[in-house]
Amino acid sequence: MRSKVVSSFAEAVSGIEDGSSILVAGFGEPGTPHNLIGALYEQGARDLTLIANGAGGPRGDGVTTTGDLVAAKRVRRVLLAFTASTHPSRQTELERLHEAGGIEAQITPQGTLAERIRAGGAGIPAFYTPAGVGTEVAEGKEQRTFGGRSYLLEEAITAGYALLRCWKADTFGNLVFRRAQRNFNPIMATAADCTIVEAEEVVEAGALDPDVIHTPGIFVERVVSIPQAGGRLRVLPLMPASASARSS
Amino acid sequence: MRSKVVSSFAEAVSGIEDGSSILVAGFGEPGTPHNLIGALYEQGARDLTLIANGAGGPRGDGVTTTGDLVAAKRVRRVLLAFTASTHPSRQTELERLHEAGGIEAQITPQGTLAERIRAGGAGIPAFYTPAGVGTEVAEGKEQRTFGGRSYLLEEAITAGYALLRCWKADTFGNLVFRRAQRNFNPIMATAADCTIVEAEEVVEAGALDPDVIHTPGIFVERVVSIPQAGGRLRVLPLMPASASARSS
Amino acid sequence: MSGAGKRLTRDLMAARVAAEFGDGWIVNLGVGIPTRCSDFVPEDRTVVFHAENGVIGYGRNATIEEATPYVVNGGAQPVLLTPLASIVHHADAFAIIRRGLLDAAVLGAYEGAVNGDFANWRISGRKGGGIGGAMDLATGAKRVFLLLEHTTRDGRPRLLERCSLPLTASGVVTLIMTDLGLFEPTGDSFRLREIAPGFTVDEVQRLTVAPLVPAPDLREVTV
Amino acid sequence: MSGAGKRLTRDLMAARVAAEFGDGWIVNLGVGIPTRCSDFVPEDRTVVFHAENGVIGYGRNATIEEATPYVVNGGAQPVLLTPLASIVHHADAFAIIRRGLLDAAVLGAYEGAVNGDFANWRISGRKGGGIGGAMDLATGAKRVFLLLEHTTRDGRPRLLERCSLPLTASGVVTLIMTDLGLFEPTGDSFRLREIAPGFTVDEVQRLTVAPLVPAPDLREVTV
Repeated sequence: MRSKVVSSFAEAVSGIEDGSSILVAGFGEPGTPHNLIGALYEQGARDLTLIANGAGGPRGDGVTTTGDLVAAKRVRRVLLAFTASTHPSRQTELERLHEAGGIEAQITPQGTLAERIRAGGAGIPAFYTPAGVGTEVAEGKEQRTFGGRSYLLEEAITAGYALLRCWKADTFGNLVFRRAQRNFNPIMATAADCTIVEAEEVVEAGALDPDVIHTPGIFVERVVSIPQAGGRLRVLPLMPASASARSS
Repeated sequence: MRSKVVSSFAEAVSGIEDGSSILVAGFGEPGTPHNLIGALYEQGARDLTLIANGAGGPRGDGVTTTGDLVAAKRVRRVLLAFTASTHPSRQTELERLHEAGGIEAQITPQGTLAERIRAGGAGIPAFYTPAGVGTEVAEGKEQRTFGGRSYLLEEAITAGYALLRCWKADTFGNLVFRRAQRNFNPIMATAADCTIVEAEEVVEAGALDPDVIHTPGIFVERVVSIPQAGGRLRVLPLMPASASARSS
Repeated sequence: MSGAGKRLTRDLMAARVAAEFGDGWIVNLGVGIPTRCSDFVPEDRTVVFHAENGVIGYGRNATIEEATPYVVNGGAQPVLLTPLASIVHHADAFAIIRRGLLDAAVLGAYEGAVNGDFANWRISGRKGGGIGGAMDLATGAKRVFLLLEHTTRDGRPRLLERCSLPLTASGVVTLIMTDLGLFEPTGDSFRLREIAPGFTVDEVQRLTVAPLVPAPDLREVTV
Repeated sequence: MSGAGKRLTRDLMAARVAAEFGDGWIVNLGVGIPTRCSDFVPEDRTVVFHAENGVIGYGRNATIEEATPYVVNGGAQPVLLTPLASIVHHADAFAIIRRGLLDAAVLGAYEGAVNGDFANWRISGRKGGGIGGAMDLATGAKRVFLLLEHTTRDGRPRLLERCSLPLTASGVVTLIMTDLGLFEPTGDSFRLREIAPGFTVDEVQRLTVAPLVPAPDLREVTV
């Protein structure tokens, strides 16, 4: 069987064509494949569709985000739970492009987004969910009653590629995530034709306990070791202005 | 917070009323809550609805199965992927009762059963699946086309109780399954109002790594330690008549 | 704008909401002020905090020294885990929400109305927005608490007869905490349960575009 | 019934089907004879066996000494894990099936027909049955192989023009292995690719209720 391990981020994202749809994992910093996003930025593919929780603005610290891809006008369409910053006073490049008509931006409730991706990875073409009933999100969607309650019909999402980040991967592509790293990663792995993973550590097949593997290797096409490929290992999350953080 | 750990199997199944619907986990022997099934048999509740993969016949080795509950006419209705033995020459008590009209037996594809339980535990009232299109299973069900392919509408399953077996539980009800024990256990945990677990070992909350927990404790109401309650710990699966087994 | 009153701090607002949590509750905290609530759980209670990213059983916010790249809350900020913690993926995190397991969701908002409607995902004149998990939480949680400043930066009231912005959900809000007090939407008015020290009911009413009905046992906000 | 021929053993049937698996294939083995296939994977290939209970990457059947209460295949019989193994729950195991990741499903059957229909869940005159995972597998797998004895115990053929029993799925079968040979349903006939040693095409045709077309390169079954 061919090895799934590739030696560079460039090799990991090779072949991603113009016009591709790409699932990008991560929620805040944990589980975000910054090194693969950076390699995709270098690789040059255009006219992309990005499906993710949000598209962060450029960070300005050398870490490339999907916001950088948007700002470079490489993205034709986004499907996100956040198309605007959570701080309304700060406007992102995505918002400016969206308002100017330079990008198609679709917004969806986060749980619906997650379940649509899970459905795509589970061969379920469509399902009903209560989120969004009675709101703008319901416009144009089939509404149906089960047990006296209203639900919206939502369709599955699949994509050509998924970019993931994990804690440990084995050479067969079995993946383990650490803590909040997990988020969208396991479901996105199932919904893409080609799932590409940056791993903080790559071990031999058989080294991971089968009971602790979160994503079976059968869902994974390419694995790259962050340290061996010379990538950025730690990206710290943003600190809050909260009581305990201040008190330290 | 009240402890979830109870000291006997009888206490674990106390309060299960006549007429209850019960999800029973297990696929073959692994993950089957034999001790809880035995306690339910002793407890006396009647007119039950059982939802499970199958209802094994009485084993005759002192281990109580759902087949014993059926044979004792304590079950009004079953929803299973197997209502008959996989060996057509052997007829189970369930089959005899079913043919005599003494029990209502509904059969469903196993993947549809699993997904309906998962949907019940996920607040999804209904979904579409391809399994069973063009067969007797499709009769009376809504059929719909997505992307040129036909699917059936299937509705969620929830139940009053779930009986589970796990490898390790903590006092908060976080559960870890070992290997093939997992099967229906994690999804049934999510779909019941009251989830009851027999555990091969009970440890303090905090002793299990959060990353290896398969079922969060928020889904679990009662935990009983098999060794502390004097239950049967090991039930070996059936051996096949296959090459390697014979060769030993 | 007001007399002797001093608006409540964000920490005080968060602490007052946290005092509502019952022992054993499962609670989701939204982006912004709500995520502070996990720092203020009364010591006699165990609260299981749930985040959209699948982190279940987290506790207080981490200090800079304690922060890791691995454990964050629904606001993507570093927190600590408790001994009850477990992790699920994003779809399962929302399965928990839709299943109805959350005793409460505490959400930030731009507007809340007497009929229990609220709006927290798109501001006026913008094209995009940030729905995040709010619509799922609003329809799934047993109780929806809003935690917001009583007025906008330029002084416009956020507690209204009817929401003017696109709704997040209808008729679901059970409690609203602002920097002026604690309010319950009752259908045609807000019941004022607690008021910020130094403020009068009239002062708060002037900053609220809906009838305010002081509770018989109205008292000052305390934690 | 026949001349010089001796029907193939179950192990030989399983081994011949296993020889069809390509390197890196993901394969599900049904209850009965199919579960024997994991004992006969050619040494130059890695096959990832998937079971309905969520065990992925299992290998050969366990001996009595090796058997544990924890690792079983889709027939609920003890097997060993390979270094590729991982475990998922039942719903995710079927998600993998519906997603189309299986290169092949090998299923037992009561009947198979020239149009690719097959029946394997209810026998004649019975009320209940055993669907198990067969309907999901039949619609999800890229290839559906049947593995069955050519005739019933009382000698009635199982390879037919049309199925008489309730269907498991329509038009999905790509290959049928029996104790008399290897067959491909072609729509209006079975192409006989390989035949059990000692049997003639006429002998097999007499035990088959549909036209049999010998392949130009028809040969004896070998493993």
